[in-house]
Amino acid sequence: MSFETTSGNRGLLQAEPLIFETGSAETTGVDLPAPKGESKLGALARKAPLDLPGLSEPETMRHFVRLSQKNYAIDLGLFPLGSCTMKHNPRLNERAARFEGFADLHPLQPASTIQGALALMDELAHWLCTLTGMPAVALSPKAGAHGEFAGMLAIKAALEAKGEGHRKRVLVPSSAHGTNPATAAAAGFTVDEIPARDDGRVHLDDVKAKLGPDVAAIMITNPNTCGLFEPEIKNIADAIHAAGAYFYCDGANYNAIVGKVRPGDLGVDAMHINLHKTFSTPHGGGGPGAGPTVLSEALAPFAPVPHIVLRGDQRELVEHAEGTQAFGRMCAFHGQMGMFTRALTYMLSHGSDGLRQVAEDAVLNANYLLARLKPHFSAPFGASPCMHEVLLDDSSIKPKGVETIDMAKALLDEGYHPFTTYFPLVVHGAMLIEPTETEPKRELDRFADVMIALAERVNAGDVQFFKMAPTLTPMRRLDDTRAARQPKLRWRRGDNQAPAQAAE
Amino acid sequence: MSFETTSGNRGLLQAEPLIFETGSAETTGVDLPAPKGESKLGALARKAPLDLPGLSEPETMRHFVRLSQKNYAIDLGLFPLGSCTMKHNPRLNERAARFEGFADLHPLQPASTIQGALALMDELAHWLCTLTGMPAVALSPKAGAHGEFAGMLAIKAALEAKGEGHRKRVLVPSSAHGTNPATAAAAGFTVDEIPARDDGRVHLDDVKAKLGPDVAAIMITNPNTCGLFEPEIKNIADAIHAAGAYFYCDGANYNAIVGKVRPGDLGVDAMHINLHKTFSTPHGGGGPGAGPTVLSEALAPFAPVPHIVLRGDQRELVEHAEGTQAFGRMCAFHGQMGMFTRALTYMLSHGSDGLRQVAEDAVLNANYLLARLKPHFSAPFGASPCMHEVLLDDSSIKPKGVETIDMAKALLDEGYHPFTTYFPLVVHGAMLIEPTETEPKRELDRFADVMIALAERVNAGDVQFFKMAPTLTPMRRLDDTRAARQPKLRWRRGDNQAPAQAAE
Amino acid sequence: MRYLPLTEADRAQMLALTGAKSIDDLFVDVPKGALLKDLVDLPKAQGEIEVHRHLQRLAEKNTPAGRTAFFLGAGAYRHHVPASVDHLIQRSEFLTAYTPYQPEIAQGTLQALYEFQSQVAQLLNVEVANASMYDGSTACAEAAMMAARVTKRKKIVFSGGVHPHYVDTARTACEALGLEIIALPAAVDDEAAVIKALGADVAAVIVQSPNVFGTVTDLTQIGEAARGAGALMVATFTECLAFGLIEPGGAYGADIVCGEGQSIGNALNFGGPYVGLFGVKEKLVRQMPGRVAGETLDADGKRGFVLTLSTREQHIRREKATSNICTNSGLCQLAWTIHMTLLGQKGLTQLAQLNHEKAIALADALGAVKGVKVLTTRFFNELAIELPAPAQGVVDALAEKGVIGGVAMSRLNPRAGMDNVLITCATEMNTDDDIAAYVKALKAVLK
Amino acid sequence: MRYLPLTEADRAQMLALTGAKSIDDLFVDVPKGALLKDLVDLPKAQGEIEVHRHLQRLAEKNTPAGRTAFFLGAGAYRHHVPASVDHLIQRSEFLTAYTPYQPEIAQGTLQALYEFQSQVAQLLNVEVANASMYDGSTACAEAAMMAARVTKRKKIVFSGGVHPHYVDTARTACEALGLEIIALPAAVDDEAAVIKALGADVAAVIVQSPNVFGTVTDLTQIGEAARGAGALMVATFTECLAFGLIEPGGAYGADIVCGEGQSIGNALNFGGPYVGLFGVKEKLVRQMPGRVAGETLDADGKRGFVLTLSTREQHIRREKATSNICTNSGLCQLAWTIHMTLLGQKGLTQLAQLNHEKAIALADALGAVKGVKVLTTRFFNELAIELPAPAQGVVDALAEKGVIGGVAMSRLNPRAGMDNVLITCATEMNTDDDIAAYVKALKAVLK
Ligand SMILES: Cc1ncc(COP(=O)(O)O)c(C=O)c1O
Ligand SMILES: Cc1ncc(COP(=O)(O)O)c(C=O)c1O
Repeated sequence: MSFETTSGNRGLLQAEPLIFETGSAETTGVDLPAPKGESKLGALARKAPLDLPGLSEPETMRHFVRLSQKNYAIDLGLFPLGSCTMKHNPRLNERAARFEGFADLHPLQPASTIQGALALMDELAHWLCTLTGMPAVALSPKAGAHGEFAGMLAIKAALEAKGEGHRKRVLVPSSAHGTNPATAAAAGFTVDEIPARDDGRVHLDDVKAKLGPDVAAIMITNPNTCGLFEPEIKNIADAIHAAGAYFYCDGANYNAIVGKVRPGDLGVDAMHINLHKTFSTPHGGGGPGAGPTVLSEALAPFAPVPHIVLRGDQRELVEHAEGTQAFGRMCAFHGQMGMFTRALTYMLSHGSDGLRQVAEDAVLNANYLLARLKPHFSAPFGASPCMHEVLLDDSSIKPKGVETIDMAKALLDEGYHPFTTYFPLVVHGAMLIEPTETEPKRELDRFADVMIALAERVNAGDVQFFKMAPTLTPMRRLDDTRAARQPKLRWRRGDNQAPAQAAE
Repeated sequence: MSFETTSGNRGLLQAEPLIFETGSAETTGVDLPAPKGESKLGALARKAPLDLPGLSEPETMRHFVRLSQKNYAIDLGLFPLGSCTMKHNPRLNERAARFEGFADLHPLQPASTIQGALALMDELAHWLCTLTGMPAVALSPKAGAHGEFAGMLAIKAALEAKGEGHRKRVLVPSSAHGTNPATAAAAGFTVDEIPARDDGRVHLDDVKAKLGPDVAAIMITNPNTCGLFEPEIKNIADAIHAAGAYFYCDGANYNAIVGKVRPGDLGVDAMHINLHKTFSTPHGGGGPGAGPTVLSEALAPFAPVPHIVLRGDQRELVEHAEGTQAFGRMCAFHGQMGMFTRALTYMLSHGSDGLRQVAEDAVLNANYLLARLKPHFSAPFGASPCMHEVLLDDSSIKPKGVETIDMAKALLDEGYHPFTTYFPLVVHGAMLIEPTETEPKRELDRFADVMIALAERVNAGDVQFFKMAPTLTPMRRLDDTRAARQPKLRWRRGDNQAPAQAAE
Repeated sequence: MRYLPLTEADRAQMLALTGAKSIDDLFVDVPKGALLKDLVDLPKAQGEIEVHRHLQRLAEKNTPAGRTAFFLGAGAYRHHVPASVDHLIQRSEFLTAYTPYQPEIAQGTLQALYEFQSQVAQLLNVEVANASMYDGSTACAEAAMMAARVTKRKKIVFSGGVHPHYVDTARTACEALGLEIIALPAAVDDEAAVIKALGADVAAVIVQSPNVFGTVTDLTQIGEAARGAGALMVATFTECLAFGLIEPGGAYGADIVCGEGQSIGNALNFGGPYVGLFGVKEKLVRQMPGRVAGETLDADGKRGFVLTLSTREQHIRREKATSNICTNSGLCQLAWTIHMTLLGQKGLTQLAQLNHEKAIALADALGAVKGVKVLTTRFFNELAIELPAPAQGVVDALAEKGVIGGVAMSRLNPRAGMDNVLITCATEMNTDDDIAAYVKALKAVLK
Repeated sequence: MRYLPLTEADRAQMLALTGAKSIDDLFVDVPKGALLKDLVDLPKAQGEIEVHRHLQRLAEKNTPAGRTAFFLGAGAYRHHVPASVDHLIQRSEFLTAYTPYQPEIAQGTLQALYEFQSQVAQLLNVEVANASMYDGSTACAEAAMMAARVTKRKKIVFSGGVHPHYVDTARTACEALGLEIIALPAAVDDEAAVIKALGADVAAVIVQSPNVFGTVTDLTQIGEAARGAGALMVATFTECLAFGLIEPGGAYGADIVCGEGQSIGNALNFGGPYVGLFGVKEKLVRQMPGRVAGETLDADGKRGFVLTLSTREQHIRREKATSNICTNSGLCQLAWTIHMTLLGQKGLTQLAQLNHEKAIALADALGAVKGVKVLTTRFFNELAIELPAPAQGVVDALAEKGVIGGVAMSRLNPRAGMDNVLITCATEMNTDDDIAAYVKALKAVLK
């Protein structure tokens, strides 16, 4: 029985307008002492209208609680978004990050008052270096892409120090995440793409064919975005080094090998680690991340400031590049301290044994899913084991009229966040499934059952079902084209405030 | 389009089995140091099977997050449950209660280490006494009903101290909450009911008619459970006192008059205050509450232990009744300290001005709803203003075939928790609506619109709509009779574990 | 005021609709003179910053347990509560919900209650458990009253090992009903005395294991004696964690098993709120106090949960109810369930074992201090020791040295004649350093 | 391990299905010798109790700002964050969600983003704002690079009032692209110098108001000069609260207005994570870095929100993207939006005014100390003072006395030639007692 409610709510699901439609400039949810009215600003005082809506505290709580319930989250279920490592976020991490001694600490306090913070950063650095087998780490990058940037700038600085500043070409496999080429470009390099091969791997031959005196570096993701460990990785590294270039490793998928393989043993020169992936800091609907970047002996001297140095038993910060070989500075302060606290909490909890188990369970979970799904879907690289994620393509569904996006939308009705769609670009209609190690077998089985049932529905020819999906979610397929064609990126007083209810 | 999903989920709404159906005795979500295996217990060691399921931390998080989303809450919307004062619960309260200095404090620590806690209790007592105009307060009662018990025991002790222990009869209006007669009985009194009058008030004449030398006390709720202030309250108090009895006031509805009227000025001898109602401590799906009970000069000496006394500038606890006139002890320790912290935080935030505004806004909100609903429903006492809640009866809907419960269930589909149903007992099919002061006008209007639309649907004769409701909630009408007839109050290994999916 | 959404304009508009001229017109029934014209004499509204500061200042006048070497139990225990527990109970949907009267939109609370009842029943080895009581002491008082109802007898015998505050709480409640409390003399172990106190007029014998001195007792004989006398055996407890390791009252055939659940999921909180656990034999369920959730089906035939057997309760039965309890311990019960779910049998057993081992270490260390005698032989994580001086003075002197060594029996029961007895306790929170600090301080104090 | 749900039995069963004999068979592609046989040399797993203790011990080796008289800003500000903000951002549905790629089940995040963009646009008086950058310094660097893209010029002029770390951050990024950074000499006020530095090869002039010395500048003239020279004016800031009281860059016609949002909703956190605000003129929107949410309709014609204009972004455009940014500042942005919703215009204006008044009081108090000269005349909540001695030494000496008095300009920029200059700041968190403590300590230090 379906009907329109008067309230707009539907059972527990609450309709919720914009704060601009409910708040007012006269309402506030904070109480402050009355100001005296003094001012030294004169003509500098604000004249532009603020027109910012306020809500009382109860209204604010409700607004955001209601909004939150329209979100999916790891805490609700499997979030198998490949390449994103959506794992459990322990609440102990959140607690530790909020200790007064960390949260209420200013980055420019005198050194004598921040010894615990600097010690924590050093301890985190020690864990990261030991795990990766690398001698140094730049902690300050603020996300994975920022870490890539730090790594590529270190490579640039190293080349310039060697008088090889003319090396401008960076090799990037076509399976790379978009941040890799974008970063190379931002660092002033040109991007030379290594085309994909049928087996989803980067081949030494292809790399060698691209090498030359203008090559600065290669950026390889390992395990790669097809969920595969690059078997030739070491030989590639050797070839790159022999050609006078550096090896940047995208460590977004480090979760698959933490405690099992040290990138340092593979010849990596620089690798960022997404603390929000491998080390469980929250993704928060899009950040904040943290991208500490480990560096080889060759690159270590060029690490950006700040550096932490030990003088006697006190730690101090070196904050200026002058007098060092540092290539510069990544951001105003010392990086994502709040994420360092969380990541270290996570590492200490797991320990060397637990972290190794993380990798093993992540890989086992993925291979289990692969084994269950392989008979029902096309798994282009499924002949051999995968690492932490399962890559399917659309070749078993597309001929029946069902696209990757349709599968994804059907999963929404089943209560799942879908896999990553259409990435990597090297297979057609990619469905990239990363379960992570924090899923119990029971949840994997249920997910596999759902996927298989959907595959059967595809085979049964029920295309309409997929095209209609989702029907059980708070909203149904949103119109991306409309959003991009006539961008409406903000509320504005006077715009038609009652939102259009009819399709255009 | 409706269909059964494979997962059992429906979009964001996650199906969730019992922990006994998913957990196992071998799984745990805590890590502890390995024990050595020492024991001094011998034959006392547990032999009974524990068979308690454990879940890993990620599974535990998910289980309870999923469950939580099946609940309605103040933070989601209006919760107009009459007599329950479901108001906004500030998160500042929660923060304060968790300060290490409060949360990590043992009730039996030496006095020198708990001076702040005792000072807080004294400060709370000062606020409660000043607000109510009463000289003393017993803080230890653990909820409203427990406060009633404390009050009635104080009355009993006072009577016995006067040699009037024979007074056993307690007058209770029929509109009283069930805890009133239950408490009187638990305190060893007999209950004599004052029948209801058409105007929803207790009449002096009716009280006088019941008075006699065996009357110990009267228990009156003021404002009463019909949402009305008892106009004759003072005269009744005088009559009660003249008859040698005491006046217990049920303060559950104190929110309506806080800062506006002092119960002490009305002749009250004892009154509990539900901190979880008036003073915003969370209801938590059924507690914990806290029921500090203010006492008049006459009853103050009999307050239960512990008492706090000031010796020099140090506070100390008197924990034994011996050597005092205390009637005894309500519970093992000092009451609901965690709730004291929250309530004091709330009081300090509002201050004397804000608390008065609380009462005014609570009453205004209720009267506004009354004004909007009166034309569409039967409001038996709606001729004059109400206090903090609006009482409707079913006389406008029942003749059309719609019951109070049907209205309630229809509200569920509209995204509201319903009013209190069938209480108080003095009107037929009561719908008791308490909006509280933390609702904005906008939410009241939307609720009124919904109620009016439902009234129109009743008038349109759409009975079937109401009998089918709810249809948009996680579950639909549950079978209370079945639950009570064949009580299944726990999971048991071996019971049919796949729950019956078909109606019986 | 940040919590009050009405604007002045709203108020004016709304008042107009009600027809009242001023807000005080709505308070028309208040007797003349009783409507306050002025504000009460209390501070005015303050912002978060000021209130936060005020509360923080009070908090800092206390010495938190964790800032000391801490060995105090006696009814409240310092255990570790995982961060996820406190996070979950603060979710709006749990924190700001009411008692689940509308099961269609309260399955979260209801299923958690059902799981709690099931866990409690497993732990205590009872047939049925309710949805929680205020705390252990009031649960025990309710058990006494229930026993009198069930047996229609009026005498309640308390073992001398029951926590004195529990006895006091029950005495206060029972005597109001005209019941007689026989509190046996305080004793580390009084099995024989308990059995002797039984008789044809006894409604219940209330025993505690581990008792306030930490003594664990095999309740087989008391249980048999009680059954023989037609009395109920009520087994109470203050440390529910013990049942990870020791046999619970239910396994000895206790009719009612009840006590304090704080150890699981709940911080010390200076004594409250806590959570009372209450289990009974199935045949007694209709005499049981408190709410209870039960399984049923919904209109579509799906399994769901509702509050049930409410014909026992005050809102239906009024003066004939089994108890006057209404609001109980929702959030604390939820915390208990979540923590117990994290623990499971494996974690619970391990945690209990750790506690036991810490207590053994404590007993050994204190027992080796000159002049100290360990009185409790069969203990779980708590024990009584005899000092060569009044315990209260020793406790105070230890506190000066940053050690909270326990509680003097004389504080719990001044008439026990046990002035030199100290009750002390160890948990998983105690380190070897803590124990060493205790021993060192004790030696210094006793010197 | 408490975070790993697989049991040994699960593992065996699952491995069997994969056909692998051992877990290492699944790591078959790892080069021989690179698969570690032993555990890395790090401590083994620990329980919550131990980890909690370890982190707490580290935390307690710091001196939290709130335990001092605290007057430090310079890019990070100590403001009060209401308890409800931190509660809300910890809700599972916000905390543990990913970037909202599936709008049907991410409307919570998306609507909050849209509200954020709208609030930022109002506050900065810009036409469009994005969904956040990492922080103010990286936002400013992105603005410099964007200006170069838009103007196809290569020179970026930085006012001497821009935070030195912002200049350094932008320099690092820009020089990699072959852009030239002209950093004007540090100056409390350098309007004239900025105008003079403009020329036909200048892509952008980057000014900060309030600047690092606290100086608030009327940007009209610089804006006109920039327009005249065909350069963009980028107005950056470190204290977004200022715009509750002062005119924002957008009102002066700045093409890009960007800076740090930490002051609203976010704790100090030792420097991160923070939230970069980034607003531009509408015509520049397709050159803007970062994500952006936009309004649209769903299949049923209901209003909803999606991420849009993604053809600017790296996942679509790869090396031609407007920026390499991917993950940005979700939770910090959410905290900002929630806090700003609580404030509204009324609260924001009041909070800004309070800050200004505290700074006036601070300036007056410090200015009255012998030997101290207040350098900043037009300030919001931060100002520079000149001391009769090197500021770094004074800061360190003050810290010994429990006063964090600010930051020495020489720490931010050792080459500024301003060794005696101290940058100091007051907020609503400072009490009169704090200011008195500062004055007292400063007098003692300078004596
Ligand atoms: C393979 C890969 N590389 C790089 C990144 C960029 O990391 P971040 O989003 O933290 O900037 C991602 C993240 O999505 C990724 O999946
Ligand atoms: C009028 C009235 N009296 C007493 C009580 C009992 O209070 P408590 O539930 O805190 O025991 C209630 C609570 O529901 C009530 O509404």
